[in-house]
Amino acid sequence: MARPANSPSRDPLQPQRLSNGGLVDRSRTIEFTFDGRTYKGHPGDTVASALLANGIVLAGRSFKYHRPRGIISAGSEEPNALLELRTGARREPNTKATVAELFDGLEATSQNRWPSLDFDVMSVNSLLSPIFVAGFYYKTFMWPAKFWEKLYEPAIRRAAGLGRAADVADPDLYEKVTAHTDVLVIGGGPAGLMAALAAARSGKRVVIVDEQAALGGRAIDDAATIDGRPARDWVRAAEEELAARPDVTILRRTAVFGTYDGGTYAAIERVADHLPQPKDHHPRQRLWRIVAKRAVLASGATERPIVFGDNDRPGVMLAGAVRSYINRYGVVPGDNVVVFTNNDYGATTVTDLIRSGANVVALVDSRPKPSETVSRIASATGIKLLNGAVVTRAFGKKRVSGVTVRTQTGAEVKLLCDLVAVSGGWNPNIQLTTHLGGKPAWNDRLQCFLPGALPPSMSLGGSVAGDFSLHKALSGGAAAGASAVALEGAKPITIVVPQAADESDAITPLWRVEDHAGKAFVDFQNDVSDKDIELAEREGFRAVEHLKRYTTLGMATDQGRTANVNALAIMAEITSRTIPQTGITIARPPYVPVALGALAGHHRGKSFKPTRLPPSYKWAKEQGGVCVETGLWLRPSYFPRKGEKDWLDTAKREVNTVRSAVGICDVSTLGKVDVQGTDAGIFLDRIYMNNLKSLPIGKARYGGMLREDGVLFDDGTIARFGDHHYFITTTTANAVRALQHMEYCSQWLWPELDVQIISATEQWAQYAVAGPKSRELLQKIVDPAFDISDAGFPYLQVGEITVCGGIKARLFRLSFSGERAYEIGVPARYGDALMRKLWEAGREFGACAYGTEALGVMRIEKGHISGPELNGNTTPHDVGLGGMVSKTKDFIGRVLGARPGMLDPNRPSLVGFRPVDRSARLRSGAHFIAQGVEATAENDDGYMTSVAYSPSNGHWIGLGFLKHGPSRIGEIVRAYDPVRGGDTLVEVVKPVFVDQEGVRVRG
Amino acid sequence: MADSTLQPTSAFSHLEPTSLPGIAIEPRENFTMASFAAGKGRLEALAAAIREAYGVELPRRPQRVVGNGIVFVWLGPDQWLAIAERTNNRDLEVELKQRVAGLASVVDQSDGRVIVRVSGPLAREVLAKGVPIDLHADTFGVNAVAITHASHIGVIMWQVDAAPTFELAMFRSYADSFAHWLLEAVASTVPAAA
Amino acid sequence: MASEHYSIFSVLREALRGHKGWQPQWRDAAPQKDYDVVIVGGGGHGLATAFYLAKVYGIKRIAVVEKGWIGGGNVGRNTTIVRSNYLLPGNIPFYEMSLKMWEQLEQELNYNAMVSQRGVLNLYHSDAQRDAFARRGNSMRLHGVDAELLDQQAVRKMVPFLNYENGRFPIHGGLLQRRGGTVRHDAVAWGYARAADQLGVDIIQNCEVRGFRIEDDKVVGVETTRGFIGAKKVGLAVAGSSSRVAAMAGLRLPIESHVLQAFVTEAIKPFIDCVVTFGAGHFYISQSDKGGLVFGGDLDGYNSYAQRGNLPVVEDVCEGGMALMPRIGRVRLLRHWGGIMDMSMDGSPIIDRTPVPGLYLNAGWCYGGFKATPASGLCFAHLLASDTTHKTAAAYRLDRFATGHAIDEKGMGPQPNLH
Amino acid sequence: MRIACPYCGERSLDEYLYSGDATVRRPDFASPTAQADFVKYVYERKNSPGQHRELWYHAAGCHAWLVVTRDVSTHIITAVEPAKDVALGTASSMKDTA
Repeated sequence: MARPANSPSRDPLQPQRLSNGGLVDRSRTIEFTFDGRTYKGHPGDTVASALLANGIVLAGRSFKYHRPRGIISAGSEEPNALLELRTGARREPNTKATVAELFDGLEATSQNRWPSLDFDVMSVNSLLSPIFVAGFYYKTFMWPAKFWEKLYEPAIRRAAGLGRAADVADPDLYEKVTAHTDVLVIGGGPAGLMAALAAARSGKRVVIVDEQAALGGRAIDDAATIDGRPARDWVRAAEEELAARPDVTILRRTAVFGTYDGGTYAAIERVADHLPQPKDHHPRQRLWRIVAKRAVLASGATERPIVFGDNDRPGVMLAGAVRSYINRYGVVPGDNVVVFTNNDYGATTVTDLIRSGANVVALVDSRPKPSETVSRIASATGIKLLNGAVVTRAFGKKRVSGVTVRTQTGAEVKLLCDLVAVSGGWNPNIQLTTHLGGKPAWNDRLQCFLPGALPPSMSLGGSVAGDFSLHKALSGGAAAGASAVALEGAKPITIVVPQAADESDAITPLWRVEDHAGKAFVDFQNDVSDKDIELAEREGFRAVEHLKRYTTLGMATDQGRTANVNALAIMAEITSRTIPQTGITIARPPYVPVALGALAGHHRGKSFKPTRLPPSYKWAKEQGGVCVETGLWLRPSYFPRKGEKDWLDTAKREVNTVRSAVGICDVSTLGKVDVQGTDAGIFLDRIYMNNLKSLPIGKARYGGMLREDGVLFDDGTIARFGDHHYFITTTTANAVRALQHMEYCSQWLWPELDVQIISATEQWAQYAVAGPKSRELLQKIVDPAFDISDAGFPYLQVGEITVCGGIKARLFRLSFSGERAYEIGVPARYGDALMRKLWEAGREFGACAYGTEALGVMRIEKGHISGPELNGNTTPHDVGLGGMVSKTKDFIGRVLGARPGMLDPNRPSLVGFRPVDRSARLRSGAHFIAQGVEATAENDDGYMTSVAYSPSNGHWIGLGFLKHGPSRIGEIVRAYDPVRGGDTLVEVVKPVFVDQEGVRVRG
Repeated sequence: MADSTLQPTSAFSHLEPTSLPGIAIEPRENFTMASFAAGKGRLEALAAAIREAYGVELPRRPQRVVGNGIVFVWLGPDQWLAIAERTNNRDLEVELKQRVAGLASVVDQSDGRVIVRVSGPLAREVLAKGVPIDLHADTFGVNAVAITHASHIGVIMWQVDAAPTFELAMFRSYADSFAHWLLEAVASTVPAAA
Repeated sequence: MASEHYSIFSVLREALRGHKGWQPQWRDAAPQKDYDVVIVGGGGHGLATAFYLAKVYGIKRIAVVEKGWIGGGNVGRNTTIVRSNYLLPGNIPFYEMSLKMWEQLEQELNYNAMVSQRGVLNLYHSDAQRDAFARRGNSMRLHGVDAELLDQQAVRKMVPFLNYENGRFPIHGGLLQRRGGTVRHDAVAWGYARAADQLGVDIIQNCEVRGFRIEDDKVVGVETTRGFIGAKKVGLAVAGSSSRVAAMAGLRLPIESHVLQAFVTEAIKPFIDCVVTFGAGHFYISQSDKGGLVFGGDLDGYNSYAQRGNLPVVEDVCEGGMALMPRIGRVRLLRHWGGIMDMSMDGSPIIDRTPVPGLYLNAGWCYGGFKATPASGLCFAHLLASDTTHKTAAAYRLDRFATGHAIDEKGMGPQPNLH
Repeated sequence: MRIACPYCGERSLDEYLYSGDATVRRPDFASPTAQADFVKYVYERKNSPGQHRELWYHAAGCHAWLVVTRDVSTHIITAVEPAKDVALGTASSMKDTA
């Protein structure tokens, strides 16, 4: 069809682009490709507006039936025009063409079609659509059972999904920002701008957020005037005023996607999506956590389609979107247009179309009588008006070529057209009001859901509140802004609401056209038709949640924004109930889909969690130490030397060196807590299972800490430095939890005690110096004033000393290795230097540095428990410390630790193991099975917790929990390890493998 | 320790004092710092002792005060951090133990935490990328203190002046991770930082 | 009651007549005066219990009363994972029985719930974690359950797109249960409902229990919004609301209600063919047959009856996801929601009699309830029918806390939010 | 969710750890019914919808243990008191009811 005469001029290179109008920058032309072909557009375009400018409507294929689909909307509610944007690592599936901004060189590809958008083999699915109805797969593919994984499911999965995720890591950066504000205004349309102005003028902090690149909302989507001038001039002035205020933040390209408790809102800013790639070091997107005392929701409304036959044909478009393309982008999406509406607002599209030179074939208004607005439009434009008429079916395949209209008399007429502008009314964008459980309320006059109970501190402005006219939006926004600041204690200010039209919001509901031919889609993306809803109803899925789940309605990337209310209305119609009786749909966050990268921000790759470095880290790396993750810490695990073939080789050498000479190990990661106060002793007695009252000043003692349920939770040493001054260590793994537990006890359980608990973990760089020559080595470090001879500083002695010429230090005669050993602590800034000093001083003694591997070997050789034994299920009795448990005092875990199940003699308890074949390797995680019985669950006697190759013994050794363990010393059992193919005979031994008498530790 | 053979080393392996348009960053380690917590029932006596020795009132809410070269930072209920330049081997643990003996538990923290100073008109914008609290001048302000976290790392922070200058103290072992985040946040904020 | 048999033939037959002949999948029953057994809770467990009561134990007069619509609770809000890769002897046989029942479920119910045994892979990131997984895997094998310990190379082969090079916590390997997988969660509720309905079970929707009628210290029925319904025995299967409902009978349970969030992304072409759990962060993921990535993480951490979570956990979970799978950075989160978890004090469930005669409890499922559905239904039915504990659920006693026999898989102690 | 620490001010959920019911008190270990008492104390919970008094720990803040009065059905918080004051009976809410 030809374009009508007297049309406004067009751009010869973009056939549907008007020469004037809209916000696009015609001074620059940029090129982009769609499915490999090059097109032109302008800055300010979305991909959708640029495609439309080039006469392209067909943008994708539907999910299930692969039906050709066109651009239907001009916003984030778009169900059809989903593209893959960019290529390679930046490939981005399912991007809405209606949201994506055009940039020079943009590459867009259609999805879910093969080999091409134009010719898609999978469109045969459409022929099978009588079978592929809602829920058909629940009834089939059941036999034979194993075919599901092998045959049916792979076939289904091949057809699944729309776009393809990139194959490699996302190269872009993301960041998160927290913002605090008095008033958050969600939406930068006329209501939002008024609210922001009202709040800002009263001096409050304001953040105003809009999803689009330009503020203005429907004021610039429609050809509106404010105060007698084009609305865009007023928008610009409002924007300038806001931008000039220091306490106003304007966030464009930003969508608030979630309402969370406590006035927290999450928003996503598309920082660089409109650029070929982000600027160096700058993020692609930014997650905003906005903490707002008050929020004004001015999120507008989304137009809904009317359900009629083949209403998914490309070229059937929402009427409001048609106006957006004309007024915001200067694009006429079609030349011969049928406008189909059930409301006055939709009818106004006629005016915009005529003004931009399109031929309006007819205005089809389902209402029997012309409203005042419609009559005015019809007489002003002279178009054909069909009242009481409905479009029953669209025809055409890849583009609509006409419609069948059933007139008021029931006659069917065919109208030729290339665009159908449809308006079924508007659904306020109430999603953010429902995230905290608020239930929407049906409004009969406006035929839509309005927000019900609002989240605390939220108010509404504009069409989200049902104020659809521009006048009402402006005044509603102003009132919402003013009330928000008033509630925040600001002086009420009077704000003059600018003049604008108070258009009619009259509507008569029409959800779907009865007796239509063809398929009538409700949810376009998921191919849910009105027939599917009927089927669901027939099968008993009448509840909204059932309907959604059974048909997948509303589950697609458009979140059902154009579908849900229509579906509900159709279900109501079928079941002869009202819409509110039928149910409501509650939206879950996010309001718009959000890239996972943005929700992760900085915290990915190596930055997933912070890394803690111990004081000797730098030195250890210089020495070639291999470091290993221990919680957040990176700890040296072994220090390989030339000629050593693996970690085991190295660990053996390190152990041998410690046992024969001396070794140095960084143990700074242990939790260290300073406990002071006149009741410190009483306090410690209550949190440890053993008696500490008798601990003399200058001494240390081992202590075990239980949970209240009697399970052994942590262990460490308690050193006493003064009458009211203790210094305790916890395991590395439990440092944080143990401190928390102690604070719980001191603040909540026994606040009457005078005790102060202060973490000192990081104050001290602490090194274990272990081995027969440890004292000699230390002698070279410790200032001569201090006697550290075995007599002067015996086992379990502690003292405050100085080292290296006056550096304050703490010395502890403790041993995890079983050798004569010390732990020496200096202020952490000297940690690196002390390590170097110890190393230098140790040379003459043949000292080595050792890491967590050798540390582990030696503690296993000594039978000391550690993480694998402290697994959260073991009691003091299980680990052989039952004798330490005090019977005389109250302490955490005392009472419940005495429950029968906790003292059951059948509980596996700690013993040692060595392989019968001394060359055999042991592995922890193996289970113990007595000889001569089957390896079954009934015969499972326990499990190996820790193993090591013991250089001192020349074979592997292990610790583990064995039923009746201590009474089975000498027995041979199987260490059964089927997941690693192991089945090793082991002898049960005492859990001490070196120096059973414990003489070496005393020197 | 002038005559010691041990030299202190920095916990930061890649953070140098940096000055860019709108923002300056400076790691600080050469200070003496001690925490002290009031003994039960000794709060007023402790406050009096501090008043007498340093001429300041111990803050009872998240604030800092400066007296006699010492910055007193609120650290939680009945707890404070005292920080001073480490000149002439000043050792606040030793000094405070004398001043508040019997009134408070004093613990040396000079090495437990390092401090990063962030200063300049862009400081708030940069910090907001990791620090979740409201740093607006009307809310936080000079001498305000907060114990919170930045990019998953616990920090104690306070505002020194209206430049604005902030100082953030974190456990020593986190120094490099913190610096890594901070430099990334600076780079994404300051146009010239690339 | 609907009796048609589902098959490709019935679908084809209906296709020819515009699908006009399908019957409701279950009747919307009205309450009768009394029943032999009333199950409170029309979720997966309640419906399964009713089905097995009728099918296996031959109980005739059974009602399931549901305050809203069936399947609207946690059976409709989970990450659809089924597995039996447990550590402790109290748990393994139960979850294994459940997995075996999943393997037969669709044929038994004549309903395709898309049980997909695509494998569940738990990653390990340290030697200690490997050994803990070995202990678990061996425990499973001793119980006759499949388990394989994979090294890094084998994991790479299976899921090549993880962050092997630049991870904060390197991936050393994984514990794989090939028989684990996913099930189309809603279909489970519908399938059980339809099958139970065919056996004569009354499924009574929009019927809220407001109290128990107790005579001579024994439960004789339930007071509901649709009147009194008499019952010889009443079984509670209302996970999420167990404490609230049990309180009507004067009981206080070792349970707290917590919120767990779940997440789904836009549909993308499938590339994740198994369930993967991150061992160094709170993150687990699979990809649905529609193409959405379905994932979850840790509990929000606080007691809650609101079906929603908060932003910090959303971020935490996505951080875990990006740390593990950096290629999903541009994939978009489509929806996240929260379910109420019946968090027991040791992280394991309760299937037992209560101190009130005639009242039986099925509760404390934490976030393991979905995978337990078939076995839970069977064991609860067994208990209701015979008054004896099913041997597979013998450890799930209510008095285990008093006797010191907690079943604490995670070793976190009596802190429900840490399980 | 945001909790107003009485010391630090309002902070986001991620600074806090929830730690259970604040209405139960640790029983006397020497009582003849101690074991049953401790079982109740450690394991049994009222766990009703509506208002709870619960313990929270300001882990990433001042390390104070707090008693938070919160509606678990709406997440709305109506009071936050230092646990120490509640335990000692010196919290403002305790005074009000005394």
